[in-house]
Amino acid sequence: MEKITCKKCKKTINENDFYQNLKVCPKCGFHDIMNARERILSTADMGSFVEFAENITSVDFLNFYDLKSYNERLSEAKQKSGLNEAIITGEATIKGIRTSICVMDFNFMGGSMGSVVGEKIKIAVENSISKKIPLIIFTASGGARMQEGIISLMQMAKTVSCINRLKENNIPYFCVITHPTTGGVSASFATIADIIITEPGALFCFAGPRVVEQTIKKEIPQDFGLAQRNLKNGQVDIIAQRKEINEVLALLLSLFTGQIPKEENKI
Amino acid sequence: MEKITCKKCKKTINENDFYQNLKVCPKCGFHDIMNARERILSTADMGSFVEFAENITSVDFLNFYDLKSYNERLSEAKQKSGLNEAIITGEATIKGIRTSICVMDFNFMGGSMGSVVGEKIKIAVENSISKKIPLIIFTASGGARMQEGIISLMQMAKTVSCINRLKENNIPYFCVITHPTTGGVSASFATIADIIITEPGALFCFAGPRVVEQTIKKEIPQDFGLAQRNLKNGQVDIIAQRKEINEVLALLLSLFTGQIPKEENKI
Amino acid sequence: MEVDKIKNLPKSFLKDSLKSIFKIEKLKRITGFTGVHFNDAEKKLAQKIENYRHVEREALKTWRIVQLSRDEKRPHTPDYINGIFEDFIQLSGDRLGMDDKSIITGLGRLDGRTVAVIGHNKGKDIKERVEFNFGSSMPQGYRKAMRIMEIAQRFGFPVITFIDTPGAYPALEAEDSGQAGAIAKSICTMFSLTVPTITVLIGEGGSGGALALAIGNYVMMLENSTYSVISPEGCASILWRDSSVARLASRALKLTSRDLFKLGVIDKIIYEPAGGAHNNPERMIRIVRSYLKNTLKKFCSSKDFDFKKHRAQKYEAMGFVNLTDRQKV
Amino acid sequence: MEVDKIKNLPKSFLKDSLKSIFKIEKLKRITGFTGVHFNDAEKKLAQKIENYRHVEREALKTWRIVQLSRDEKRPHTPDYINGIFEDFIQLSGDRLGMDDKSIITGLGRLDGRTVAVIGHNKGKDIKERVEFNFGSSMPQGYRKAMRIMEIAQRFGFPVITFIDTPGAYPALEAEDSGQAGAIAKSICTMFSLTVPTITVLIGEGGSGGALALAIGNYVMMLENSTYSVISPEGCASILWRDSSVARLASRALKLTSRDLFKLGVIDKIIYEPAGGAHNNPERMIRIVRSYLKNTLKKFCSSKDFDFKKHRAQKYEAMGFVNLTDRQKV
Ligand SMILES: [Zn+2]
Ligand SMILES: [Zn+2]
Repeated sequence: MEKITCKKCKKTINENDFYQNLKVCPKCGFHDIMNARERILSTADMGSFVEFAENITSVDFLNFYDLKSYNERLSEAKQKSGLNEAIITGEATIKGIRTSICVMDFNFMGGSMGSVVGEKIKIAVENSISKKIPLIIFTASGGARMQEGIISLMQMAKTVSCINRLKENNIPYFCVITHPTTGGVSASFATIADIIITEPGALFCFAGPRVVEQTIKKEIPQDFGLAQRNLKNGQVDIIAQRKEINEVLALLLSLFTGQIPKEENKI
Repeated sequence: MEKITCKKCKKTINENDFYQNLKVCPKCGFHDIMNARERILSTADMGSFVEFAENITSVDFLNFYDLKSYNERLSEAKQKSGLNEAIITGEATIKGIRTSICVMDFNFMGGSMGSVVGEKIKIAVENSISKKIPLIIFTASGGARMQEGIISLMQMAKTVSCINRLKENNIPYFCVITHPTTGGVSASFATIADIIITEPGALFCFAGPRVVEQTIKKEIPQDFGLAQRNLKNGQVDIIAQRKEINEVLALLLSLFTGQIPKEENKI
Repeated sequence: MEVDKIKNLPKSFLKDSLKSIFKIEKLKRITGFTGVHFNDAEKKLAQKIENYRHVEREALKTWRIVQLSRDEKRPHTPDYINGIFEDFIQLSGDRLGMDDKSIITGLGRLDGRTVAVIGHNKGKDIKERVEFNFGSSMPQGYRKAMRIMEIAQRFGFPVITFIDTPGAYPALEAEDSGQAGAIAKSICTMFSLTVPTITVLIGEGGSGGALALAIGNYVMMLENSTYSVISPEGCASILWRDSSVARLASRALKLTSRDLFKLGVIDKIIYEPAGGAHNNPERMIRIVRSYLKNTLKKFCSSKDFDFKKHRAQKYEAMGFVNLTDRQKV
Repeated sequence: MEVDKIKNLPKSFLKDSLKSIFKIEKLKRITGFTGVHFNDAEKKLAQKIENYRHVEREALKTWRIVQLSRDEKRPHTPDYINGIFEDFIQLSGDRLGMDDKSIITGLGRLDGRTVAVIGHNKGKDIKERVEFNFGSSMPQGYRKAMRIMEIAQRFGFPVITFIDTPGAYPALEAEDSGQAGAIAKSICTMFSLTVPTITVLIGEGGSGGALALAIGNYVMMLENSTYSVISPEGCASILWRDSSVARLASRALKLTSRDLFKLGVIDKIIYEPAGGAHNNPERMIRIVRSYLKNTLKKFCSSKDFDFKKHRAQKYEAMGFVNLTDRQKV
């Protein structure tokens, strides 16, 4: 059996146990980052996920380059993540209840939000409005995609506008915060969800810990931006272990839609 | 010329100066309590005030007595204040702009809110809704009128419901906080005004200083519940000296109604 | 002791009058046996003391209810939530800076219908009680409640509230973050809802802190719960200037379920198992569940009923005034 | 230095390349005078360095605008308010626990019409600037702004915002009271308004802290103001891992009024008096006043225009994507 080392407690664990435990260390409970496909697999009913607009891709419209050009970074990100962008968008059932679902992937340029993320969230929102089904978004993002300059900032406006329309249509919207969710994503669609669920250990804040430390010129508390502190500060509704998230989402979907979850659809 | 002593700075001042200065000490700026008729006189255009429901009076429906019976206290209060109840309600113009106006009077049983205060606020609200004119309330109250038991608590619900209807009709509602405004009045119609103006030195809080001191078991700050602290804590919009209040109200009436104030109506 | 002052119940009246009663009883017996008669002042005094004894008996009865309503062994909001709702999920936070645990909020199912649930939480042990300020809420608690009310409004969930608080928390930080405004806004939010609201007073209904969550289309009150504009102790200390006469104040305030029903402030008294809810919590919870279920069913089947207007009319009609002179405006 | 890596602009590229430029210039002259020729790699390098010089010139130009946009002598929100609106009355407080003075809110009159005014306030002297966090707002500031937006909405007042902030305040207490949510909710509130909204970027338009108040039906930008997803310094430090190349970052980010107009993010560039707004603040304010007046007049005369829908459509159309493969859903 393959052995791996937990990134947090450094203990040796069986790779199988680790993956069967949804990438959570069975010894210390550390929630390792899940990629978008893994998340879909662990959340949606088996075979129920239909992806939308998977081939929509980013354009280097500013001819942006820093140490690398934007195009180069995009190619690298595609290779690293196996995705076309930092978000997967589609529709699925969770315990038989239909929902639109978006999952961000931190492996794609740090889950940064550019035009494609904005557009794909819009597509998901419109799907929810037209079919009157809830929306679930799993966030994981370092913030806006600087390589798209001001247009990445405008994605905050764009996504909030979409969610605002969703809300006016009384469509339920749940957000699951995964590690890390900061900057432009936390300051736009993530924080205006009807219900906010967070994984333990997920950093969820606007300004990152280092920036804050530089501003206040002293050490920040160890739990800065973490789930327990966010709960205490009234910023999230529920802290859910990864293995509970499917249950929690099914329950919320059920309460908000009045549909009864079906157990047989569980993976 | 009559001489009086300022209640705060203890300096000797001419009575005439004191009254011409709207009962504000010309030496230290102390705002003495104004009774309801004085307030109407200093706020409304000369001769413009029409009182509503002045003869509506309280009933001792609980047969309440403590050291004195409720009926005795009511008689004493009528004598002391020259009013039938702790509030005057009517309609007036301020610089020519029509408005409903209510003024509470601390001399009538500490400005406590019982059924009559609730009913007279309802009358003012309905006047504003039917005529589409703003509502101004000057508060001064120790809270609910205990002698009416639970029914005095229900006046909080009653007045808030009225203000809620006023708001749904998009009628402007301004509240002027005068010393003191606490308890049931501060926790009902006073704090849900569109604009909250406070006189300097006015105590404006929910629980009084002594109660808070007993709870937290240490001395409370000197400025507890006072205008500057309330401004800093985001609880009020504007601190206005008594002599500015007429101007401020006229300006607000003008901005909210689009009517232009007429100077000739000034007293 | 002068007759005319008796009705004013001076500070040490209780003790003095008990002594007097003893004397008068003696006098009466003397009368009966000896034919000795008393003058008018003496008779008036005797009558007043009789009245006072009645007052005192009533006060004691009321005071026992006050004590029952505060009993830590009574079932509390979490017990009702666990026993009444299926699939309850607790929601947290005001999104502004705090999760005030002295108010529990969440969604659950009753009889197959999704409802929003809000209730004061006094805490189950001393640790929790200290943490939750013994059920006295911060403004942030009411702001959390309003957030859940808004969710209920948007998704059409009826709102069920459980009231059990000594009153809003009178602390400096509570005042600084706008206690008065939070209560007022919570009341206002409840009036703005178009969904039905149902309130159950399960223990202490303390003043504005209780009212903030208690604007119900239907308000039920457990037999031994109380609902008052001020605590008897507070009232005694302000009006009598003597907190030791809290019993007298409790009677005067008319704060029991029977009083409130008579006054039209509540719609229903829910009777408790013999001796009080704490004697059979399971049964108490089952009884409350059944009333909630029936009320909910009735409300949910009356689709065209204007719950918002109903609340406004109901609460705006409350009050007793001498209307003979009321001018029409 | 290897040709292939130049485009990646390594950490010390600026210094290195300036040295190289010197060498290449020499080489060129040598070519001209001596007929000595260079190989392809050398030619490519020369060309890249030429390009780089162009980049560096552009970066300098942009950087000057960045500096101008931050100039303390530029007119700030209070100057515009004083110079533009009659009968301005400042309103304070979020009603939740704070009045954040880094955002000014109030009502005033422009051309006889009542408008709601919201703007960042950097402070006029060092004392104020420290007190107002140099125009970096706390969540409470945005909550105050939302309160005034709601008043505007209820009474039909158009909303005019002035943007001038380095960004939202990145402090612990700001995070603890929900900075991210406050910004998101402020944006959301602006989208929910049915009254017209007009935004003027007058100085620094720093990231989410600027955007929170900048959802305009009509967005105007002073010639030398900036609007950016991140400060050039922050961008340089993250992407180049070297905050000293902020100038390069400022160019790359496309944060000037001209860039933003080309990108369709703003509707209008307002040109400044020669040398910048600070050279003639009175004139600058008069110019802004005139544009605001005209825009307001236009908006107020188009009664049937759906300002809310317009904002949604405008901002939801922003973005550049490769749509060839977009599936229909
Ligand atoms: Zn581990
Ligand atoms: Zn004085």
